[in-house]
Amino acid sequence: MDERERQVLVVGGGIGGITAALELASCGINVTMLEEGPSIGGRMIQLDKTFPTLDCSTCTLSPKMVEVALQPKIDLLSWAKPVAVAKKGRGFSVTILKKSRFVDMKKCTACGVCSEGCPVVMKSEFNMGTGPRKAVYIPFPQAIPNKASIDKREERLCNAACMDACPVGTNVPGYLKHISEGRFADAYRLIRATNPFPSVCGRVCYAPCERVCNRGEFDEPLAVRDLKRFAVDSFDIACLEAPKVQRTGRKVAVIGAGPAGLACAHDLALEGHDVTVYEALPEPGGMLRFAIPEYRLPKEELKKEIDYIRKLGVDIRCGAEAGSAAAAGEIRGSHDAVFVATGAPKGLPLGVDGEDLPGIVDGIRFLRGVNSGEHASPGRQVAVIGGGNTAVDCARTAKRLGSDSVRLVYRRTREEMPAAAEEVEALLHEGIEIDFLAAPVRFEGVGGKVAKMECVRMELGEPDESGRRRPVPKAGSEFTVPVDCVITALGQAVETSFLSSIGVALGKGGVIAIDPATGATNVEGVFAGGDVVTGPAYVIDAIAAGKKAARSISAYLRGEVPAGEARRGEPQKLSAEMHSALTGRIAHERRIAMPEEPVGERVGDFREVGLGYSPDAAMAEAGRCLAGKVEGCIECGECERRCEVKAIDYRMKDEIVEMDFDGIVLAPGFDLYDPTEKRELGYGTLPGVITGIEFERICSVTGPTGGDILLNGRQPKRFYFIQCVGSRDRQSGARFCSRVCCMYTAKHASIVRDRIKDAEIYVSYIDVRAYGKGYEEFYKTTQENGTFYIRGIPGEVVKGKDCLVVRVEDMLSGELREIEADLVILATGVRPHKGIEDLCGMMSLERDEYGFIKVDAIAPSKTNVEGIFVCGMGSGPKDVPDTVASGGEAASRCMEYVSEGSTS
Amino acid sequence: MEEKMEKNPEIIGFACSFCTFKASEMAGSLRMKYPEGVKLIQVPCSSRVDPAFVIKAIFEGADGVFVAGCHPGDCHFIKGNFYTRRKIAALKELFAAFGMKEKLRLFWVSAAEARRFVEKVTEFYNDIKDRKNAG
Amino acid sequence: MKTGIFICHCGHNIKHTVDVKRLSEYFKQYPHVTVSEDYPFVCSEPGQDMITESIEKHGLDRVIIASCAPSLHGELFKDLLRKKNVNPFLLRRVSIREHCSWVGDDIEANTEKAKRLILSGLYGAAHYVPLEEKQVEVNKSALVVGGGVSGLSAALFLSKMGMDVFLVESKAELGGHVRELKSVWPSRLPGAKIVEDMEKELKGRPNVEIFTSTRLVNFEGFFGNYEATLETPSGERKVTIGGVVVSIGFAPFDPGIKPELCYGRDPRIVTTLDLERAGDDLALPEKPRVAVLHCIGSRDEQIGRSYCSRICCINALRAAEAVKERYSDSYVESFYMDVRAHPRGGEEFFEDTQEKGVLFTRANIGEIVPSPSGVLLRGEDTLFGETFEREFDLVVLSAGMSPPETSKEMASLFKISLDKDRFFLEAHIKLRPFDTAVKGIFIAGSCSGPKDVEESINHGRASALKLYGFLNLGYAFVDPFISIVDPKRCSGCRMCEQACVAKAIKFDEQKRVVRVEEAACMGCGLCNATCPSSAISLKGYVDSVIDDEISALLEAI
Amino acid sequence: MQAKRITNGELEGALNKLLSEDQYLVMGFEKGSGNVYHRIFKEKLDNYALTNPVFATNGALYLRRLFAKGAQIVLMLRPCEIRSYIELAKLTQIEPADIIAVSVDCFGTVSSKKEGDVPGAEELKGLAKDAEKARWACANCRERRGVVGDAGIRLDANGTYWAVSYTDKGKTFLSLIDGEAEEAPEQMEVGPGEVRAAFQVDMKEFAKDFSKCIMCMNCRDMCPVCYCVDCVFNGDEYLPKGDALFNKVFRTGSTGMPRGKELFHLIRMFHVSQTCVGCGACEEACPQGIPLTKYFKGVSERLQGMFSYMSGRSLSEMIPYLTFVEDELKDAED
Repeated sequence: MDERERQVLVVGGGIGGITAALELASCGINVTMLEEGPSIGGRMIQLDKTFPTLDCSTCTLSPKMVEVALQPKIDLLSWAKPVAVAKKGRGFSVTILKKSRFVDMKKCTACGVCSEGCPVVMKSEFNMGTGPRKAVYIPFPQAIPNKASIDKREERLCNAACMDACPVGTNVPGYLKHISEGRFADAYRLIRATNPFPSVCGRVCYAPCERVCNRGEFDEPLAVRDLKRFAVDSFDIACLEAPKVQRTGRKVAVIGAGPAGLACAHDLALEGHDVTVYEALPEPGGMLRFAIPEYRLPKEELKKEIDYIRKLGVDIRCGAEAGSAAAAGEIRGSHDAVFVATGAPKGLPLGVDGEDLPGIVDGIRFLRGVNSGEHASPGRQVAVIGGGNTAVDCARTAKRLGSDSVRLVYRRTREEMPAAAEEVEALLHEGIEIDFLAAPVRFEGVGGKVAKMECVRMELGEPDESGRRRPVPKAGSEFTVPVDCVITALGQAVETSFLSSIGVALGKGGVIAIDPATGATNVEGVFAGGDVVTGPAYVIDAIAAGKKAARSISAYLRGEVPAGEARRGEPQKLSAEMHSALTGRIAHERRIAMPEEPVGERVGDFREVGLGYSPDAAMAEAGRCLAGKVEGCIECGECERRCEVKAIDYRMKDEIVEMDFDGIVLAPGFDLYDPTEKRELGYGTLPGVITGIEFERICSVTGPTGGDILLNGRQPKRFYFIQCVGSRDRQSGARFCSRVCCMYTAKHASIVRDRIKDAEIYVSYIDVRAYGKGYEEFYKTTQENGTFYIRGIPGEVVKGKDCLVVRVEDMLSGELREIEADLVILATGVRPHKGIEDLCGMMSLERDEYGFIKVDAIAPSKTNVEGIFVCGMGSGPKDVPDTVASGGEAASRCMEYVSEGSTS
Repeated sequence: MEEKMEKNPEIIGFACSFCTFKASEMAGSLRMKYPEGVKLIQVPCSSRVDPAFVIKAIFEGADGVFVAGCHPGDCHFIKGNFYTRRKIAALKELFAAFGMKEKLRLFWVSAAEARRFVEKVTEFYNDIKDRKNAG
Repeated sequence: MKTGIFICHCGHNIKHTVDVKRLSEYFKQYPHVTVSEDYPFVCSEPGQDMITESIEKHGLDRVIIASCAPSLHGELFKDLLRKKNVNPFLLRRVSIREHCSWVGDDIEANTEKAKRLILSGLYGAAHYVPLEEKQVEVNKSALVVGGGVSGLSAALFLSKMGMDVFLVESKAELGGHVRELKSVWPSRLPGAKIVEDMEKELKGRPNVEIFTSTRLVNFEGFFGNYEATLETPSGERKVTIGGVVVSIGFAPFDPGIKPELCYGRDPRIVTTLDLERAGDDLALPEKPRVAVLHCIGSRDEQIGRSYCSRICCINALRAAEAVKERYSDSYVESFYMDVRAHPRGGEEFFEDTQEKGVLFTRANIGEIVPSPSGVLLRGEDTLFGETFEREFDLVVLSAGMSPPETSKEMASLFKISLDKDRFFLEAHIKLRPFDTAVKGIFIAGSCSGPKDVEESINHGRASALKLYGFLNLGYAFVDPFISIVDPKRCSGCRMCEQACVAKAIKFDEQKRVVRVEEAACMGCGLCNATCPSSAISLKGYVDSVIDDEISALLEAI
Repeated sequence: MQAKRITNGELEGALNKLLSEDQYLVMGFEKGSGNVYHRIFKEKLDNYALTNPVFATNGALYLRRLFAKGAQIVLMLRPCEIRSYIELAKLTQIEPADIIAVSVDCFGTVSSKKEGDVPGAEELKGLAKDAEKARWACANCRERRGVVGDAGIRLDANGTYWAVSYTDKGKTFLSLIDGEAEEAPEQMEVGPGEVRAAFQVDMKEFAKDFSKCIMCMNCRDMCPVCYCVDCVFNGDEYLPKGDALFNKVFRTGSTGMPRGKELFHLIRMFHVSQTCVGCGACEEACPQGIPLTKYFKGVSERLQGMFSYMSGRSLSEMIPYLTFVEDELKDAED
């Protein structure tokens, strides 16, 4: 024999293929093993126990699988199958499709974090659909290769622009997927993973996601915010346990307990730092607490979120004087790092005459008063100046405090109003008028109190630096409005002068100058974010700034240079092709609106306006999400975000390789008969009627119940096994005997007896074919252990009272019996593996009448093609010992073939 | 020994790798039950059992010791268990001289005889237990 | 010393009745225990990683794995240590599944027992020393015992792989029982053709030596270097081989053992084989009444044969078919318990046979009474619960398989085990069906339990492939568990030398101490137990290991 | 069996004749001042004593590790000493090729520890039967006849000494003595030992008897058949391990002390069970007066009886633990 290395292809990683590959490798042959799925092990690894010794299948097979992985002569390719085979000399040239795993096998540590986070729940093939798995998954703990893979069946239908639009990168498609499938708590946890204020954002977020939602291009964008609120409402945050984290012992001070400060504190606490938050006001929450009115954000909701932050160990000190130069210096001195998030608490003046008259109040001050419990009506005729959210809040609050008339005065048009559209809508709904293109120019008082407001009409001129058209007063258009209260809400300013004591550089308008990528100020260890940096902005921006600073501070405390996170991509619109592809596919569905309190009722008090979705409505609305409509991975990126070793790669592509082999061993395995067509047995229609392999998974410790035999959470007591389902049966097209069902049924019966001592067990049979070594004895023992064997196959299985009723003619006694059972297990027969047709097609292999690969009469691994051998169930039913023997035989024939090839 | 024993008997068994230990493994995989007081020490062949081990086990608190191997003639090491038989028989005689014959047993269990293994050890255990309870 | 203890849950199997958490915590308090962990499946890849990482991180020099029986996963865990450059013999396996969680139900009691078992592993392993795995040369030649189909296929394969093959057959002719079969299932080829083809091919090969009418009378040596003594018609012959395939087949069940069958006393009562042999010589009436009896000598507790012979249902069907084909007007009735038509195409054959008019009656035959007019069968129809009495012109017995007559003799020659039915016992019924407890000796075909022709061929080849896999490199590793002498302690009393079965101990007259021939030592430890001062000890099982294991099991340490 | 009558002085003459040749040595007894001692004579006998009524040590002890070639040694010792020599020869601790072992009829001995005069010749004859005076070992001796070894010196009922040969070497010895070989008389002064009931104690008695043991191991050191160059009890395996003991106390509660003493004696008892000749040298060496012979002799006789073995009876008998019969000891199996 020459020294040329010989190469054999083994197709299929079940026990037959494993045996053949190991034998060949031990004889010095290089083996390439292809496994269509994520792991080798085949059907045998799905079994709980193997007859007749009842040893655990995992225990016996797992070492062999590991041996395959360790054997240097075996190259194992998972997710791979041959797609074309051509004869090449004595050997073969094989084209192999290596399906992409989307996980870098070299990096993956099989830690399982990705699966924990994945929002896509699918049926586990390993558990025969009796249990779930995620779209990114390891099929079972002993899988070889033990690496995750992503079940990505098609490209996502939209660009998930929502995630790119969200300042904190909320996994919108992910939580919508959870909601649409009823996993509300999972949805909440997913939201919470990137956002410490889900209940706030579920109510008052300006929802940039909805603005870019690609569904909006067809009908209406998803109600992302309201769905978030739904998820929050369906979860009791009090149940949330603080995760145990390693304490670092580093101290961080946060100045300001607004959303930015608290978000930063939250994230820092999760990193194990000791965080103290200094807040000047008597309660934490900043603008969330004192500016946003109760009817939009109930204080109780906010409190729950802040309580959780406290639960994480954050020390929030309210009423603390942090905003002075002295305090700033002291805080800086006693902490390892400081985050400044003092917000923009100062209202801006109007700059017109009479502004100081009593009865004219600053909006922020007004709201703070109301939120602090001052519920006196501000006046009968109230004018609110401004067009932002604060102005709208002031107006709606004034209305609720009993003012006869409330009007909003805004110098631009509705188009330009910075307030959220739905807020303006609600405002108008509640009977508040808006004077557009108007601005006060002077206030007059009567009796020392404001009584009149003189306004001027405006028109829009050239755009200003903000891009909006600058309002220009129209000469001679002055008019007077009688008022007894004016609330000004023109914007807010920051108060940062106290920071000069520690040398923090300020920018235009007194805002703190920072490195926009990291939030670092010019002073080492001092970071800033939120309104105090940007000027007045949205809650979610403040939260994002707080989170960014927390990352930077953590890096800083670890002694690293804080690196800015790469900005997420800009929200992408659908391409023209995507759009047209979806047009036919997506049915027009309107957005399901969240119910609200009727206007008449709600304006009387501060009850919350939005009522929240019902679960059905939420599921229906979430179901509209385009991303969630694909099967398998929705590319939400959660795994990518979680994976510490960066093993996830969505951009991986399938590979096609061509390799030469001297011989081929096929071990394609088998499928099981689907008994759905046997209507009389009730499979698929009657709960409690399952197949043997499903039962196998239910019994298995690696199965969905961890090995407890449970049916809807209860332990069944009466078991009825029916043999020869789809075997020895012309009707189902299989005259053959499947050779394994008699014994696996006996095995199931003995497993049941072992686990449920008082179980009643019946087995229906035609002949008990216990032909192998030790089988007859096993069958005998099973009978002796109290399994009743009834000769005769039941005519039907019907639903009885709280149970199933099996109607069977006992051929031994001749009587027709009706036997009650909790679980009916069908011992389904063997069928050729579904891929066998393609395989035979590409290799020109003949098949027998049932579709198994046709083999030589005395050399049972020889096919009609020289050099291609088959083992295991590929050529017909076999039990494990026979499959192992046939694996050895096929290997020996192949060995002989390739040896002859090298001598000639 | 004379020490007070409130606990269940402690039985130490020396089992040869090729027969008795295999049978005990099989007994385990067949989920046969036997008292937890029975604990095995695996030796390659019963002939490895130095009578000193048995004496030591008794003095360290074992209530009973058994030596078990392949059936005579079936020894994986050809003749090992014939020697075992001589030595352990002599040791039993020694035990008998000291009035504690019941503390030592010798039996043969082949790799296939899981049931026999369980029967033998259970019987031994129960016997020791009865004697203890009888005082 | 730095010991790592790894306790496996084995999923449900151990965790269910042993408090593994408590154990892993408990062992943390031991001074030289550096790591003590429990894990769902220690044998899985992450479980293995945990071990290798611990070795790396803590520099472990003892690894104790408390899991399934040591016979499982042996090499796997050793390899882990090897990979981390830790001597694999510093590994200790503790069986807390087969010997603890599976044999007791009480969690407290089991946990205590598991604790003691692990403790004994811990204290025993403390005395372990690194052992060396030595390489020995092996002969790339094989002995095949038995010239039936499995032996023939094994010999052919090995010879084609370039190995020297010695094929020994006790009969004068190769081919075994298959030669006599007229049509072999499922190929329907004459058995003689199958074996003659193989025989012809084999005889044409230069590296094969065939010994017929030859007995194996002695067998000694060790893996890779065995010596077999053959008693050939031309005298005794010794051959040196690396390994053996034992394929001595089966003995047909002799129905004479059951006198009530009247076999041998009445020519109208025959076996299926008799029927084949008789061919056209059967003197049967025009429309013969033929009974075929299944399960003769199988599934029969009364004669201590509880096993199913696997092949006889098909044989019975073939007999029925043969009669039906020859006498189309015959009345053929088959009496069975279960029709086990499991082989390839068997079920279809069963159906076809029924369609051809063969009657199948599920029955217990009570009595066979030959009378001049016919053979009377009395029995009970177990389907209808009725007794019947029918007369037949011919009764065909489908006899099962008995273990080969020489199985006991061969087992003791090769030192391999027999199962309870006196067939050879395989190392693992499912995953190692060809291996025996003795390295280099493989079993194939019906000698390890009834098999049909196709399966026997499968077995022969697969078994031969295994052997080839062991020998093809020309070298192999020897077990390091052999005896070693401490010459300082040795008194030179030569007791060990006298007792040693393998004759592996030699006396040095000069130094007056003994030494061990390593290649010959079998590692039984008899010498160790014989030496009063333990000057000779068995590596891996030295006194201190076992002494401390005893103490630890009794918690007297 | 060939025998020769020995007349007074003839034996000494014969031995002296031997000693006149350079390579010959005789090991026997010497009458010393007030006592009788072992002595190896070269050239000629001096103060030679055929028997020694006082037992201090077993003479075979001195012969251990005697492998010399060339020197021919005649052992003129007690039957128990000759039996020990035979066991040691089996264990290759003595090279027997150049040794002629002659066992001399023994009438029993008194303990060297016992105060008082050495018994005189007449007193001596009944000594073994006098349980008061004789050592326990002698009173219960299995074989006091000079019937072991290559030759024996026997005393017949008439008071005549006979030299009897049992082997070829014995014949050589016999040839030294003048006179014609004849059949030895049937009746001898010393008869076969009595058959006694099998030794039986219980653990209580054992514990009590051995409670005095101080583990000096003198018994082992003076035992003729305890031949190991390095005893297992010299290693640390049976030494106290305080740390382990305390570890155990903390884990499992109060504990008794390890039972090293009993272990030592029982294991040694098994080690010598087939080779012990019951000479009682151990008991002689024991400073605590423990009745060791009762145990060692008792146990070994029981255990030897199982295999119809008797230590030192014949050089050709194999030590039972080193051989087997396939079909035996059916009762041993439970």
